[in-house]
Amino acid sequence: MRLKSILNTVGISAAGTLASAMLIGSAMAQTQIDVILPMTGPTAGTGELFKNGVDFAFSEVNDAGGVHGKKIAPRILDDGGTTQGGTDRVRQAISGGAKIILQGGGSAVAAAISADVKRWNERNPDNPVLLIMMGAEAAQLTKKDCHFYAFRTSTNADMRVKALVKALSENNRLGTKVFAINQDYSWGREMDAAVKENAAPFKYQVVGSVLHDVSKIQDFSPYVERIRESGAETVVTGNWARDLLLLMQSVASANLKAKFATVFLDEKGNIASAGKAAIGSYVATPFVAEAGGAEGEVYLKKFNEKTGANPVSAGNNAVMAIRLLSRAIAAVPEKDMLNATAVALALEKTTAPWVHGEVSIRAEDHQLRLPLVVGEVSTEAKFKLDGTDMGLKPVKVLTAAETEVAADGSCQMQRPK
Amino acid sequence: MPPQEQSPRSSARVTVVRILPIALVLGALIGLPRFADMAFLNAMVMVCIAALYAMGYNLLWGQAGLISFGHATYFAFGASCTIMTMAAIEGGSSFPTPLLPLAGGAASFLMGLVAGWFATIRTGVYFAMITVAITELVRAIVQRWDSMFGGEAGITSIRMAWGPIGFQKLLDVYYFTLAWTIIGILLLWFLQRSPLGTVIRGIREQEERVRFLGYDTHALKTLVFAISAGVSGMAGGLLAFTNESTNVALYEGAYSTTVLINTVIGGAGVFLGPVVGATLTTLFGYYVANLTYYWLLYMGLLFMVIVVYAPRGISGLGVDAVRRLRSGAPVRWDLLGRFALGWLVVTIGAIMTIELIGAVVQPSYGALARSSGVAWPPVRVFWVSWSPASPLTLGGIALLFGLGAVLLRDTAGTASRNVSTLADAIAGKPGPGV
Amino acid sequence: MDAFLVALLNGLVYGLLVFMVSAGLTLVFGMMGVLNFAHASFYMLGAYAAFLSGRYVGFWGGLVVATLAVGLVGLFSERLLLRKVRSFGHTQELLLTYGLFFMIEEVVKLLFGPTPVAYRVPDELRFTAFTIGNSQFPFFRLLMGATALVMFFGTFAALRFTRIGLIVRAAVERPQMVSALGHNVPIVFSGLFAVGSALAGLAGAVAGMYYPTSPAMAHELGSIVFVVVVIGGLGSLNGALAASLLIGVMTSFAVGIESTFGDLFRALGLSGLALPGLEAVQFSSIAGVLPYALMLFVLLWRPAGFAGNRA
Amino acid sequence: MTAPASGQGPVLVLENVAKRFGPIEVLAGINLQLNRGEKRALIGPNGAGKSTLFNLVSGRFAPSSGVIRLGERRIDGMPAHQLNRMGLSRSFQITQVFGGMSLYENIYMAVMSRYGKRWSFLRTGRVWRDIAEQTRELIAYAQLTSLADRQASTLAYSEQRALEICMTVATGPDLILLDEPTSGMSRAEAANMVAFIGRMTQGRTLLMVEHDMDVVFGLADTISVLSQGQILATGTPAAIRDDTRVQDAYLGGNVH
Repeated sequence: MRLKSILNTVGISAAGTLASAMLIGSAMAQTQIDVILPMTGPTAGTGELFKNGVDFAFSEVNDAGGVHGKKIAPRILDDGGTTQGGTDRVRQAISGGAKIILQGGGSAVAAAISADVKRWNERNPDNPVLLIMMGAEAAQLTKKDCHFYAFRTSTNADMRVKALVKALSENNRLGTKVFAINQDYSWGREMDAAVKENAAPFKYQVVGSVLHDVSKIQDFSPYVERIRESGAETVVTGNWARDLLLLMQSVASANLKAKFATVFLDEKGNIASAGKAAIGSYVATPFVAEAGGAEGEVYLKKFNEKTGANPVSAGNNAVMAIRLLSRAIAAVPEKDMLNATAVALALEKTTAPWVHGEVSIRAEDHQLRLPLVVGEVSTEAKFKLDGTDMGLKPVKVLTAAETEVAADGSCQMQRPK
Repeated sequence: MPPQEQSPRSSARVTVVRILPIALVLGALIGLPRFADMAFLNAMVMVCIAALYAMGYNLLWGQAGLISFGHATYFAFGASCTIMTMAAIEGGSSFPTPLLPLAGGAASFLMGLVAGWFATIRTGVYFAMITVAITELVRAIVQRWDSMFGGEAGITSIRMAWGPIGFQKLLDVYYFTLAWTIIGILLLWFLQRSPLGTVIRGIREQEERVRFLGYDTHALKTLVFAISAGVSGMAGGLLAFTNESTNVALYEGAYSTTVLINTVIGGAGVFLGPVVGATLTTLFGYYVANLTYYWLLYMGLLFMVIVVYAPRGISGLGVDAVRRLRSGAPVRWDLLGRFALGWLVVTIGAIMTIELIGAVVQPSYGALARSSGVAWPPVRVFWVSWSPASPLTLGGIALLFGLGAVLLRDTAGTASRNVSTLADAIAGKPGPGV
Repeated sequence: MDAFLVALLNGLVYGLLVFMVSAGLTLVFGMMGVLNFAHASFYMLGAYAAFLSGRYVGFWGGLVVATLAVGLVGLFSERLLLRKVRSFGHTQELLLTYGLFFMIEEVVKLLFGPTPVAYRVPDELRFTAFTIGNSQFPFFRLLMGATALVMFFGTFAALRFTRIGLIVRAAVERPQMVSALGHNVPIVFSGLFAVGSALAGLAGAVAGMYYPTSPAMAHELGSIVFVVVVIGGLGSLNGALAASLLIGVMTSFAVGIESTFGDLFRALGLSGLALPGLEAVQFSSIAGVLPYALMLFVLLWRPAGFAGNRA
Repeated sequence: MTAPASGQGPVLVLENVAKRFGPIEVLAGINLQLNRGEKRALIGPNGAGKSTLFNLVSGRFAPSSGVIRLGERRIDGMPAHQLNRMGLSRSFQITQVFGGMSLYENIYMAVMSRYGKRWSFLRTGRVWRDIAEQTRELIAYAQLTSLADRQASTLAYSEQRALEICMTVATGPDLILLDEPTSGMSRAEAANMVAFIGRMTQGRTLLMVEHDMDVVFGLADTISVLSQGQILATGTPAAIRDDTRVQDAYLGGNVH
């Protein structure tokens, strides 16, 4: 009996060792498109959104026969949501032969990766690498820190705020008193500045602005009292995750009547966690199914079938990025399909279809032009989110031209000769 | 143990026994770039940095008996100051590039003098809490002081050539990092062997006695804290040098946690223990993270197993084993073999369980089930497709755990029995049941 | 005046929440000398347990189930793990709880994913308790505060008026003496650890409906409760209450301060010394780190904490 | 062995020293004087304040009022390391040696401090030869040479106590405080210890707290009796033995 069990164990362990060796071997195999996402760590929730978008978009490309007749199977690398992880993964990707890197997740990691790619390209002009940042919203990435091989397929604070206040003021829902509450780091500060900048054109008064510690505040009630005292009708916030949820909870529980204009409310789990507190809040987002008509419904359904999740928030930016990329690759000759310079030049000219209108890249600073939808959280929405009875009811669809904020000329990129 | 106490012959033998493995490892490290691709070379750079950081950290814990939960501050501050110096070099300063880590080390040393003076007023848990408080306060300031520390986008610079050395290739960076890591470790080694090192160990054992021997222990502990911070800062400086950028995320808790975990896994009680831990966990994180999303869970499990079953860490096990072999007592190979086999079986069972659960709870798994019409679509683990709900799979996992329990019954100790460690098995002590 | 009152009330309720989580920790710390890093993880487990069971047994039932379940988890953690490393000293115990903290978060991520789950205030509890000026004070915030107070008086009474309480108090003061008196200290330890964990579980079940129930929950409250225990003083329930309330009120008021570092430098006549780029930082933006500053101050000025008499 | 520093006047003086813990007055107006070379034992019933007095002198507490002088200098409230550098050394009731080090290293550390080498990173220069020599001489004088390489934690209890006395003497103090040096020892061991302490502290000033009367009468040349926070009597062993007040308060006439 004992001998038998020991033999058994030996067999299993030998198989296990072999299997793990194979596993490692295959992971080291060469791939040419790598996707760096935060699959673990504090921002793993965002990573999941991106992964859904990536999975869906590549299946879309491959189901249609691939690019130049080749199917694309990207490798997903986990950066753990840290800048060090990002830097390590870039080196792993380049070392593994990647020519095109897609990155999803926070601005800090994107900034690190973008700088790494820039330096690599400067030191290895014969072997450049292309980077597409699918979700980083920090302004500098397409301003001072822009470079030729870096593309950004998400919005930034200026665009989000402009879309929010434009849609709300044109529908007479903004009011004249606006309060800005944001996290005290670059993104929050950019939101804060954008709210102040748009005051004159959209005829509102900023009655208060607060920057608070990121992910440290346990109780937002004191801030809610400040909002109440200011008499604000609309509160604009770029907060995400718990800083957003706690803020909305505090406002709802204090029965404050101010409406919320937000950026990240539609990320997974938020509406479910906020519950009734979310009702009446606005969000400017790339996709609201109800606003897309039949096409929106089809996209929603297909996305759901592939990933088991709804296409929300940043997941859609991943789809846009990959649609643009696959078209750009298709536009270059097959021998150049992994030539970063050729693909980058093609990307600058590419447009891709999107549910609410076309998306394209602005050649000047490689910022995405995209339509945005401002939606209101409501129980009357046609498509529900997060397994709740709430969803996004469209207030207004803004075209790419309407959401665009002109480049300020701070991007000075060195173009290849 | 002053050197003159040993007879020349035994000390020569000790030297050979000690020097030989170190020389072999060094040779391997120097020759390594011939066989490594860029990713692996980068991994080894990270290993060096993590090793130096952990060694600096362990000066405080292993030597002075003080556990810091906020060492990231000194690591990060060293990195920040190094990148600022790099930027200055870029701007025309004549600071020699090869000495950059010293800039970080010196800055962190000074900061460590101040922080250490406060922290070492207390010991034990209170010391740990002060280190946490200082870290939080520094983090709060640094995060808001963008003009100085560059905010979360950070500061970037570029390595400037120095004389014939270009520092542009990762290869240069590897040798540079390796050299400084060895210098740092040698420094710590001499410190440990120095009279001061003896006093520091005395403080760990009987602080009051040391005071009554006329030593100002608070001042000494402040110095030790500052040296530890300085070495950590040097490691941070190497990171800044390698990445050519820093940002305020370095000041966050993750970097305090990693170094603690590295030290525990490697073993705080053996001089080079932290190096072992740093090597293992860095490579684990570097490669396994791309294979499974649950690598942090595996890391946590490893940490727990070490804490419970090998309190002196991996290097502690090694040292015990060597001591045991030297003493000439017989090794219980049967026990050891059973033990190893038992752990292997349990590990495989645990990996199977975690990977299967992890795959099944994904929303995309549900979508797959709906689209394929199969209630439990197969999941690939260990390169084999398993049907998660089939009796074969579940029975197999149960069998693994059952087998593991039988094999480890007498060696690992169960809930009701006293702890017995792997070291006991190596040492040939039978478990309570044998 | 209304604003002041509201800020005060908010601060007190938040302080009471912090106290709920710290109560068990301070007892365990006082008696066993272990600063249980995993305590806040038990708080998180409480929220998840209430979320899971609430579907079947309702909100109030969920509170009970969470308390009991987390108490059991605590009991097993003590008996199966903590006890094994006790002979290696407090450092090893601290490391073990540190590992537990790490593990519990990862296991919860494995099972429930990284994003928050839909555990929230039941609709029937969403009503206004009373109104101050323009501000309406919601009932469930009151409920959170009340739970904390019940917890405080209950624990206080149990410690003061029962035989077990006497032993526990004695053990906090002089652990070796109690075992010398023939009491089974290991069983008292296990029991106390289980009760401490159960209190954290209840706190999590109550607070989780207000705070997002996510794997990050433990992390968010974790260090604050250590701060409370250290400031309050070893093993002192009263000290923990005082420290919690102080921290709650202090943070609540700090948020309202609009002055900047620059103002401080100028007020001190040090405007020349003002560090560039730092003077525009508002004090309110660093409200989150005030507790740490307070802890540092207390540790250096009165090392044993508010109510502690043993360093 | 170097001879203790010579000087004039008393080594230790306590003037009107009082110590209160909250409302409780543990010591009330203690006056005490130790002359050079004197060996004084402090005795008294439990709770008389012996430990408190001891801790005041050795710097663990600061007195509530009064003055403590070591030689010419005031030492009340001074931190331990400074006290030691000024020539005061003490042993502990619960043995405090460095268990992880060899006996040699234990004493080496004490001698290092005496030579002022408290911050040394390097071991260069003549002074280190002197330190090693001093250490070996002291170990030889204490007749512990055979144990020099043994790790301290592996020594027998009485050997550890001997080591501690040796360390206490090794910093070259003017005044040695011994806190129950024979506690926990058998009668035979205690007798050996008395001889050992006598040899090690030859020519030095000694203040000790001790319960064992055999030890007290074996080591001390004068005795102070402490009762209820005050010095009841001071004198030679014979005088104390015959003092009826002491017998009433403490000895209960049971002295042989």
